[in-house]
Amino acid sequence: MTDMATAPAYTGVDDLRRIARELLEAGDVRVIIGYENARRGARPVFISDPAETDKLIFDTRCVHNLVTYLNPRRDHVAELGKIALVVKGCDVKAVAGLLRESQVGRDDVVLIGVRCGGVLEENELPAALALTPENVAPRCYGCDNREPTLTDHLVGEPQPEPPRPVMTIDERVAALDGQPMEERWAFWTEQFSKCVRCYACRQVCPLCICEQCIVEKTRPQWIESSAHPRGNLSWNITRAIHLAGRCVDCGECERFCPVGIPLSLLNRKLQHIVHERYDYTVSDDPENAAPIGDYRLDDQQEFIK
Amino acid sequence: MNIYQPLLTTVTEVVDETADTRTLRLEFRDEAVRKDFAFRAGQFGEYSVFGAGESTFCIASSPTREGYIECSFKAIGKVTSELREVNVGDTVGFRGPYGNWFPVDDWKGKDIVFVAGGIGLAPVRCVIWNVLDRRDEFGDVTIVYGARSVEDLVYKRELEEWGSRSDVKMVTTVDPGGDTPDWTGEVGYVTPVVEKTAPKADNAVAVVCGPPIVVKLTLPVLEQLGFADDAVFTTLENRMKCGLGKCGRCNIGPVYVCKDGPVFTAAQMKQLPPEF
Amino acid sequence: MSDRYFISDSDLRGLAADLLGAGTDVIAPVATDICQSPSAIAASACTLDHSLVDIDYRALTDADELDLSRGLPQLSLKGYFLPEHEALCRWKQKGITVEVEEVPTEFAPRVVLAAKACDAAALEVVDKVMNWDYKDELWNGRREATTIVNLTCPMIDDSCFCTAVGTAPDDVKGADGLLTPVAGGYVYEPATDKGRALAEANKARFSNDVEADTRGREADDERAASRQRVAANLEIDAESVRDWIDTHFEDPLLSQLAIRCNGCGACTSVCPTCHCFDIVDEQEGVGRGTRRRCWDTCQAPTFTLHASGHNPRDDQHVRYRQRINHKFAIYPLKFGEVLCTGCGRCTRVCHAGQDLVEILQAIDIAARRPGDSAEPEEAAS
Amino acid sequence: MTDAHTDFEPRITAFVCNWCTYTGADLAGTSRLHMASNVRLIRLPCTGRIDPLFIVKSFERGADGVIVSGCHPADCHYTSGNYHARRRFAVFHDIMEFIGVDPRRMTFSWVSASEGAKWKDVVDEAVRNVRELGPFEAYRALAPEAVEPWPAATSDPAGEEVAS
Repeated sequence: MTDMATAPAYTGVDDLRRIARELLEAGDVRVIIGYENARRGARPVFISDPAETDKLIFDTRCVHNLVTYLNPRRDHVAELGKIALVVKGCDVKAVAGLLRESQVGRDDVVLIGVRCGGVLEENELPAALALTPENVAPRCYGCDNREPTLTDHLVGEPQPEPPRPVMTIDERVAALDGQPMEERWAFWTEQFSKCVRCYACRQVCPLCICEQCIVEKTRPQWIESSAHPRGNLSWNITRAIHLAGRCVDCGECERFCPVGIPLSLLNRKLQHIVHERYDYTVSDDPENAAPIGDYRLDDQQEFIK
Repeated sequence: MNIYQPLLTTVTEVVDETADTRTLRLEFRDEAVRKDFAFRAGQFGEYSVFGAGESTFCIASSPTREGYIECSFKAIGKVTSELREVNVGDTVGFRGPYGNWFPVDDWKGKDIVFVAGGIGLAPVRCVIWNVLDRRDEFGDVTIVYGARSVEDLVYKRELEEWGSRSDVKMVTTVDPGGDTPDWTGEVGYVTPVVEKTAPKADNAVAVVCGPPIVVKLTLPVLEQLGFADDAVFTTLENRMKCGLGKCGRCNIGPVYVCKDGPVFTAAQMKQLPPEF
Repeated sequence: MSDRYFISDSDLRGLAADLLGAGTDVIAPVATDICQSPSAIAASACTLDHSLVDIDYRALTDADELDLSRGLPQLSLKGYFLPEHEALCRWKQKGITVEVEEVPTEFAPRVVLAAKACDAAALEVVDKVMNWDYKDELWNGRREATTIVNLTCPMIDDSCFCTAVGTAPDDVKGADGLLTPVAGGYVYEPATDKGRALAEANKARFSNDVEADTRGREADDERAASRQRVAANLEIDAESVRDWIDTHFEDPLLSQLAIRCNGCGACTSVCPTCHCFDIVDEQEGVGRGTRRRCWDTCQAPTFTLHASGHNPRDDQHVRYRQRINHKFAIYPLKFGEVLCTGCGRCTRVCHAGQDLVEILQAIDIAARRPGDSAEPEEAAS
Repeated sequence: MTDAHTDFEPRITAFVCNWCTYTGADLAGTSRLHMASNVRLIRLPCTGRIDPLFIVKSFERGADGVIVSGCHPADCHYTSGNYHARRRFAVFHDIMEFIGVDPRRMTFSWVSASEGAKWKDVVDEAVRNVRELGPFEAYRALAPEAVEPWPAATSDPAGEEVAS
């Protein structure tokens, strides 16, 4: 990273803290899930005491998609009571996904939106850095939800557009697509062979909401649970296609992957596929039906004999 | 042969206990193993169907009956469903015996009360036969067994046999519903029947097995009847994989059910953290 | 302290080359990264800028791959002793009967160079559970076949805390010898017969010329300095932590500390001491298959799920408590050792911010407040 | 390319819908149409029931190619199963290609109950394609152990090595 300038303070933080405090004081919600500054950088924080709302921060290190805590599988979070969630434009799309799939009710959660100008690739930094092409999360480039509409509150001033990363995800997908088939196979099987099957990708995904994941089904055992390349390929393909048209590109799966599998390339490719075939772009409009589970009589079928 | 490799057994008998519970009799394929295999009442093993995997149950036959072992299981999981498909002559893998046992030898001269619910009779059956095969070493034997319905009673032939013996007090209880109007045994949950049967606690031990709720409700009743905590025995079940104290999933706090159990006294149970 | 050798930079590489030449597997830190991977297209498709260079223990194919200049390997040495998956036996259907084939429990000798002390120490800790009653031949076979040489660790970052859990960056626990960097090379101190045999068998690479007042002192100073650096990160009283956890099973502090946890198993996968496993049957084509053991994680709900649907650990903070409990109370009570060597990987891979350093500090503070387990203060850092 | 694999008999799994393709395949048989014998048919109620994982599993277990076939659009016995399948397989087809699986190993077709001749063409073409591509060694190489080949297509299906 060449430019290590710190980012200017986020102007909406006071509003963020005030709204959070008011929500707790009024008893509208029982817990605020936002970001705090900790030993290793920014991280999620759960605040139920109005006096503690001053812990809340927002800056370029606030990478996490906190919508994952809304997931109905999180019993221990649900026990805390009604939640107010701090969300960026990208995160809100995941809330829309949960609404679309009837996993939460709109009244079950208060959304405190933050106007975001892009985030860093990593949160574990002592201070927020100004974004540069080298350090910006590549997914932020071309963000189409910088003025979220689904939120209950929206704080912060309009932010500048995130910088273009050294290489965009689209360019990387295109680079892969331009390679011969055998090269792509070699690339992906090598990547998947690193997988240790911790399922961090699934656990942090705000939209992996199945009561029982296919990988846990044993009758029959569809996906082998040993971390060998064969089982890993099945798992990674399945995870990806189960999110086709649902993935909101928050990048959490890739960020949490302890062995660095570039999952965002797969996710982005799937976004291209559903866009090209079904003209679908994931948005924060819960009424916009997801492409898988829907159909048109005249869908493309050039691959079918 | 490493510790995870199963011994091979051949299925020699299949008995349907209820609509979903089945007993298999298994004979070790290797003659030396068949001769030397020994276990004690309460121990368990890892039974496997090749291609499906391993599942944990107690050895349901008595150590006094040599040459074979038996297991009883309900077909509800991956392995048990496959195990239900095996026929006489098929191969089943077995690792064991593992875990501790009921200290039957320490009970000489004492009265013994058995309380079991549903398929929980399997581990108890092993002890019952162990005791009955050495009948004159023990005092009074009382068996209180309950199941949801007459249909759900397991080991029906043996229940009859025990019931007809003069040296065993056998009490069976079910909720007969309307389907079995000629039911002559007790009616209702097993716990009040234990209370009603009121075995005397003096110089006696009790063995309680069944679904967690049966164990949970019966222990206080036995305490009321005067049984000391260290005279009441039960077996705990937790999900297990290795059975050898390595794979790390069966522990309740510092207690490894596969090694420190599966047999525990009520006194030991009271020491366990509430996580089972 | 009795015998010390000097080995130069080039001789260390030469030693790796000699071993490889003799057909011995050499496992050592190697720079890995999708941008340097053998597949030609990786460079153009690399997305993870922040992980451009990573390091991992790999079997060397060439002595030049040995990379001692970087930080902590992504995964610990665990996988070389308890592989992510390994065959326990193989079976084949023959008509209605089945034949079972054994797997070997003897392994070819191999050498680990430049292991981190935390990773080697973890092996000795896990030895206990692998041998407390039944002996795990697969684990033991690999342990016996392996000579491990540590490299004194300069400390990775402020999430290192080996000194707080009974080991040290220059420890030889679980290892057979120790290299400590000095000017121009390393001081090598064997700790076991295996470690001495390595130096004896490769005499040409080692020299006995280690003067106590120069190179020897340099090595001693380096070791002491690195111990001091790590000790500044975290100091706890492991015994009172153990006793507190053991006696505060339902203390709300533990569930409060688990609140961010997503329940992914990343921490257990990267942990050098987490050894829990699953046993599964997998088919290889038709009528044939392998019984395998593979890594499992206590953070998954299915880990303890009964067939009946009952789950003794049905909530994420209960599963998190199990992990803390197993490491800092259950294992010490049962085996006399903390099931943690302070490598800090769990903290580094947890992007949700579950921070073991902070958690241990919080428990340590609670444990020092006698007879009280009320509202915990977040530990000051 | 073709010459290199003349000895190779591809193993192909076909997942077909009960109402159209299965009946169509039956018609091909009763019509005595001569076609390649490399295909093992698995009958399912509807293409909508066919999970992409079936295809992955087939490759795992040693298949060299897969056919998925069902009712033409507008003919689904359950009204819309094939429309759902069409989207699902379009996505699967594209992502598998991205991962580097030659799409010629995966044949998708609509074959109605009256199209015995089309079924023959689909099968022959699939077998020809896979024969050209050769055995799917790249997939089998992912296996931790060598994968036992299926019994040859011509052998007695009740061969004693086959698991029940």
